[in-house]
Amino acid sequence: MAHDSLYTAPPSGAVAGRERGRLAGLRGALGSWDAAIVAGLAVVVLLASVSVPNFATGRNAQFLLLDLVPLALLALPMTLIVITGEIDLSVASMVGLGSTLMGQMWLSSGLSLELICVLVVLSGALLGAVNGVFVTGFGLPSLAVTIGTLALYRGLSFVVLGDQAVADFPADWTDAVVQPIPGTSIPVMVVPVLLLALVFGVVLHATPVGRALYAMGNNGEAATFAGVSVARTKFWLFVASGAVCGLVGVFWTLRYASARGDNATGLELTVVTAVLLGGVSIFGGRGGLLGVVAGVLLLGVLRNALQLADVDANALTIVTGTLLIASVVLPHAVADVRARLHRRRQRAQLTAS
Amino acid sequence: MSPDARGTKAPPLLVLDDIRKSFGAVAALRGVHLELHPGEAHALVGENGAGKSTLVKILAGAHAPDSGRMTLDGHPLLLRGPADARSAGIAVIYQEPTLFPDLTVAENIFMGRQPLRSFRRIDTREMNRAAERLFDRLGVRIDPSRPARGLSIADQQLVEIAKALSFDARILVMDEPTAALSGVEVERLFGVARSLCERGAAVLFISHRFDEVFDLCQRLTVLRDGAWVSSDRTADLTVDEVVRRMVGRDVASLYPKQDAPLRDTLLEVRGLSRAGVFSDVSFSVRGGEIVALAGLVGAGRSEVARAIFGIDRHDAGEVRVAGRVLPAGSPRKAIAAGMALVPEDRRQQGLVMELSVERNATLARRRALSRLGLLSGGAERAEARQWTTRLQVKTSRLAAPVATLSGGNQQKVVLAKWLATRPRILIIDEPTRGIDVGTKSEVHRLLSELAGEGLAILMISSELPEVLGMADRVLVMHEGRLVRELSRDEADETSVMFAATGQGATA
Amino acid sequence: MSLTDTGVTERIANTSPPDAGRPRRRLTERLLAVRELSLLLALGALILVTMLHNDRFLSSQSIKDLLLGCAILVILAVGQTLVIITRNVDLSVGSILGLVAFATGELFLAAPGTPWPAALLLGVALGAVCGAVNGGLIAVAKVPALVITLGTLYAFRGIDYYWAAGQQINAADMPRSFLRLGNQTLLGVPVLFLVALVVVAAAGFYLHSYRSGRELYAIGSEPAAARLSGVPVGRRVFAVFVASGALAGLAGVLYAARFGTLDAAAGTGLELQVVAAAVVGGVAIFGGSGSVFGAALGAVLLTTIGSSLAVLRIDPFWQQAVVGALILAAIGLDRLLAARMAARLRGRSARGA
Amino acid sequence: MFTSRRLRLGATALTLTALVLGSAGCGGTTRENSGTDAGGAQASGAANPDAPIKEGLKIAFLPKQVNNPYFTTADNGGKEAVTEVKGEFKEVGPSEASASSQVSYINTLSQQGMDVIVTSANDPNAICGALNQAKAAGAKIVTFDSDTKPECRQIFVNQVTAQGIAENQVKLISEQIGGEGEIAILSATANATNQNAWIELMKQELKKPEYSKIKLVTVAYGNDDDQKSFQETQGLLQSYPNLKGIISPTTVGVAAAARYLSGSQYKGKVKLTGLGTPNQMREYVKDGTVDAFALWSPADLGYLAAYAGAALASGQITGAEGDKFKAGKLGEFTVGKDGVVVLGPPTVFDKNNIDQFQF
Repeated sequence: MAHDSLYTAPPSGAVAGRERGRLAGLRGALGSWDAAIVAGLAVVVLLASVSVPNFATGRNAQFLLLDLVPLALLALPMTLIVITGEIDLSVASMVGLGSTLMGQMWLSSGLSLELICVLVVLSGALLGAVNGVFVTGFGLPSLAVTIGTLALYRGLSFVVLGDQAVADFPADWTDAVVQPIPGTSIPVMVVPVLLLALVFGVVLHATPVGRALYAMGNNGEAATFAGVSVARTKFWLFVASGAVCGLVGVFWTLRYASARGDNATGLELTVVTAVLLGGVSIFGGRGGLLGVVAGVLLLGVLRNALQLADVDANALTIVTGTLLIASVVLPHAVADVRARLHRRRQRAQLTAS
Repeated sequence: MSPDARGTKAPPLLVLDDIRKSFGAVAALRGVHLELHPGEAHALVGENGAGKSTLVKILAGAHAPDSGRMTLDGHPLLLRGPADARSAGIAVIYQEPTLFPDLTVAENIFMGRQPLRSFRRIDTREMNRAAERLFDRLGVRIDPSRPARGLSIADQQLVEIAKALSFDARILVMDEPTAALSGVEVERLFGVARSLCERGAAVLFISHRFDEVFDLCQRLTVLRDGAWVSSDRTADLTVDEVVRRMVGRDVASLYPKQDAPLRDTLLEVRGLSRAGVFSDVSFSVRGGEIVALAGLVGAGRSEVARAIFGIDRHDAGEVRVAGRVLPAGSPRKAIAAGMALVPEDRRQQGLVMELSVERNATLARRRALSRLGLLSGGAERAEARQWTTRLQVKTSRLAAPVATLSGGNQQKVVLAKWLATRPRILIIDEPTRGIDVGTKSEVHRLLSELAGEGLAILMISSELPEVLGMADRVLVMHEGRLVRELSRDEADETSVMFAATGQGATA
Repeated sequence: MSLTDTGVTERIANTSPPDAGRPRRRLTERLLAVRELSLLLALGALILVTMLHNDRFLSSQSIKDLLLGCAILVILAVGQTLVIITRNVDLSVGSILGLVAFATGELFLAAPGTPWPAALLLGVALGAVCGAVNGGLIAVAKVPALVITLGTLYAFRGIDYYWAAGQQINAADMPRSFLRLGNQTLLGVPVLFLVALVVVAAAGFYLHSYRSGRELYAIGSEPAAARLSGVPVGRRVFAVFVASGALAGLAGVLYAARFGTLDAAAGTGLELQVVAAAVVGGVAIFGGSGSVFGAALGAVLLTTIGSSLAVLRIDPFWQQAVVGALILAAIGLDRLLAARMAARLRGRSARGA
Repeated sequence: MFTSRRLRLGATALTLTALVLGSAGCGGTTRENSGTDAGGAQASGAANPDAPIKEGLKIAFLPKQVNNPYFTTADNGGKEAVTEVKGEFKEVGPSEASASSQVSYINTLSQQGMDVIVTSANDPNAICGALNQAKAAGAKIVTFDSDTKPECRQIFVNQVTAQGIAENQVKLISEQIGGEGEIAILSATANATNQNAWIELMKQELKKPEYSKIKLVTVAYGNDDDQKSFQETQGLLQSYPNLKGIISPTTVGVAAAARYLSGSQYKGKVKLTGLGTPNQMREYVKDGTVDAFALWSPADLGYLAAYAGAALASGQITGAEGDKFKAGKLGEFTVGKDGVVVLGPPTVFDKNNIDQFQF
């Protein structure tokens, strides 16, 4: 009958078989990135703790994690955004603006700090919404838009607080954010980070929205035809990114007990590095949150260990750059090599048959 | 003149011998033989995935064969890249147009070969004139200095053809060039091809439309699963014979639409308009009915479908589903209302090629499958398996990227995705474009089954036999307007083409 | 804005190519004119306002300062345009400039006798090498330029820092003849600006009327199609990055000549301004269209904003904000024009864009 | 769906803020107490003036940023001193002058059990927390060039009293412009602690009768960025046609301004003075763009800071007012109010003496 046509082709079974092998291989090459990065993290930690004095101590862990909080928080929404094939380079500037807003409000408006914190987070969301409108509403490339807002927001954050730095935040607050969980050396701030990571992880990997994100990252048009509201989803992603930036702004201000225009300058590069290191494809459509978290940790541990080992700050700069490049070149190289091997094996089979 | 005779006498211009090519572990070509004779049009047919396009890419120099010999005029031919193929006089018209939207039409035609002035500067004026001359030869009017962005698919295809003509090639390869062309345009294209042959060039013509194949070509080579099956003079062949060789067995009659009891109206379109695209389109489709939307490519049929489904906003008019007005511009609401659209362009609109079969199959159902906003992999897999098995999708694993499937199977995945939403209305645009004969008839059988189950089906098709075979009613569009409605017994080649080409507009 | 638009943003975000054939070029012509005209208007308005506030703004002295100020940015913008046209981006230009500038200084320290033309050539060569690193990684490893150059932005800067190790090179260390190059004028026009003009003219002419130049547009417009029509994509992209690097090198040498005092931080954050200049100048961030003239104008505009803010005594912190706002405005304008043209073309042919 | 998603996001944001507050509520105070206790304990310990300088002290220099020539020179001075007291010298620092990265370096240093941390603060407050932790871990804290809040360190080695700078600079410019006319100030970043303090005092100084004819028209900020300072100078000269002189109390600014003037029509007409290093300014002093400018010796500054740190670590001093300690070749110094030690009046450089200095 008609449908037999699909099965008559004699060698198709064999083809399918080899196909299976190849796909497994491919998926290995790509899917294994998470595993690879986690393994890499483990190795680095191990090496550091044996070779670098003062590394494997509770106090150091506390410093390390504390330094990573902003990076980790920012990486979460960035992951989702990059997976949809967009990018948000304005995060660091939004953090800075959030920080100065907080300072200005604390300075001039007699509002309570609790309220101010909430307001900062909300204004962050607003800033993100501006990005979102430009990207989805006017249909502009997010790269260009967020490079624009990168400059705009940073400029505004200087405008807001001009030539002063606000620092007279209540000591119990500023101390609280750097405080470890009683009885441990883990900073209390790690808890909200993990919570948020969980939320983003679930959204990305176990909800319809997550599925939609991957779909639109790979092929926005097809996603649209499948009833995904591409524009609206992306818009809310940018809003989320902004809100998280606001949160980081609050944290940053309290942690360094100082709100100033240049807070978190240049952090966006580190965030992007961490996300890509975490195995998210800059083209969108591929990557996972676990990998990104591991990437963030790897980055932090590496920097901290090298610092403890008295490696020159400039060398650190080079390391960051190299890591970023390696994280994108390696997967390609691996996939390439695998493909070559398959082709050779394939040829062998052909000549044999 | 008798091309056959000449073909047999003259030594072959191009010979491909035992060409093999595999991608990763998939063998696309397994020992293909092909002889192109000067002054002869040679047809290459085979199911999708038979390796035709791979062969074209090899001739174009885009792929290098793993093994095998190519000779041109008896001299061994080595193609290190598309540039080599060109200098060897091989011109290729690809299945889907490959233009530069930002560059002008003329530049698209002469990219890399622009006429030069002193100091090797590009002579734009001369370039445009040359383009004009080419278009005159094709008997079409396209402004050479306009950017390619915004050209209709047909026009794009014509630019491609002009490009191929521009270096008067000794070997012209056409990979389903007619898919997007109207009958008139096809005739002109064939005219050009014949004139090339008369000048001693060889043409390799790839198509699923047998009428065209037998109309144009003197020889015909059949491929199956990447292997060479046969090469004969078309004069000695019949369609059935060719089809048998392609699929390796007999195929039942192609268009089995059974009559189904008509139910009440499900889809109703009133005065739908979109500026510059189509205007004042009104019709309705009842449950159990297959209504075909016919017309030349560019008549605005797909655009109507897009507007109904909410991909594009319409400027005026309304769409009613079972009497209820459908809010404009929201595919999500359309789906919720029980509508499904199987789009024209499978790879771009129908599927997310990088994602797995499973993800694609459940993409439109992801909300329905989630509990408390959470999805369980199990539920998805079950759903996907149910529909892929029901539609007999041939795939190694559900987790395999849909890109690894053959065209026919990809189309089935698209159908699976939409049938999974259990729609009341199915809009299906070019249901069998670029699908092999076997799957074609399967799709048709499925459509009439669905109609039998009471779905309202709106089918857009450029293949007249398909329209006539499947449709209960035929709506004909011409230049963005609905010009004619034909009942099943009224509709035949002449009446439809008559209306489609605009003569019927007055009637 | 309909969903499909955002689904395929980058395809639409382009304006038309600068060169459309003689006979019927109205449409594309106008679109281009609009862009360059609007830039000139903006520039004029800006200068006028500033002048009304302070007539010395157009004194020969300050015009000289202006031209001097924009020369380096213009040169970088030209390089960036070449890159962006091919649907890539080079974020490492700032670091390359810094590295080369410092290297030039070191050269004069090591060999005080070096004639400045030699220094110029060496600088350009070094820049080209850096560019080759970028181009090599991108064209060979098939990795997105954004990521690679983000990495090399770190790496080159790190090398620069590492090398400089806190030392500074002063005007006194460099030969007068060389320093004069930085401030000398020819018929009242600064030499630096003349150099920039030559670069712009050359690049513009090349892009407009040479096959390889047009191929750059082809690559940016539709890489796959470019490959099929025999354009040596890999080679061209590589070449483009080498060119961008070389121009950054040239800029670096001129920077050394102009500023005299050099430390490793020279040109930090410049990449943002450069991209801004190109985008403001109407170079579509997703490739395929734009002209070096536009980019050059963009650079001039940005510089003028810089100095007129200083003259207007506006809080310098506003400057960055303005730059950001300008980027957004520019891409917004592009989007508008593109939409207009799309509508027009839809009118022209039965099938919509 | 999306609304619910938005809700979820909003909710998390709020709960998180709540969490921050919550954690703030509990036990923040105890943290604070412990922090100051540690610091206080050290400070209130009795000083023993005759205590010998301990050997093998681990003394680390943490400048605002490495790659800054000024700090490189200062740190080298420190190195000299440290070798004199037979200690271990180390210089670390961020490649960009940001408080946050300084914090992570302070953490690292206290982690490495340094005896003395000599730092120049990028932000008077931002690094306080970290410094207090380091203090708690037993390190002595000395700041130089840019101070933090007094309670975060034991000693601040001031290159020169702000008063000294102000007097010196105003005197210089007044001499150069002949005691009357408009002047402007080209400063560094707008929130640089020391800069602002100096500028304030200069304004006070200008109120004195002998400067009554001098009018300060504006303060411009070059952000310690060469090109910016260059543009700002250019802006100043255009907006203030009658400008007679510019004070730029920052090494980057003064060099950029000098370069602009020397290449412009204002060369020699508009006077420039400020704080700059001889190496940067030599050319402009020689070509007549600049008559005279001032600076303390960064090397000596570092040298003194190192000695102060050593003295602290050895218990010679506690940072209390009146403590005395010997600083090698520089002689004896006395700790002033708030634990401030002053290096001394700045050196003035002009045609005659500039060639004697190499830094």
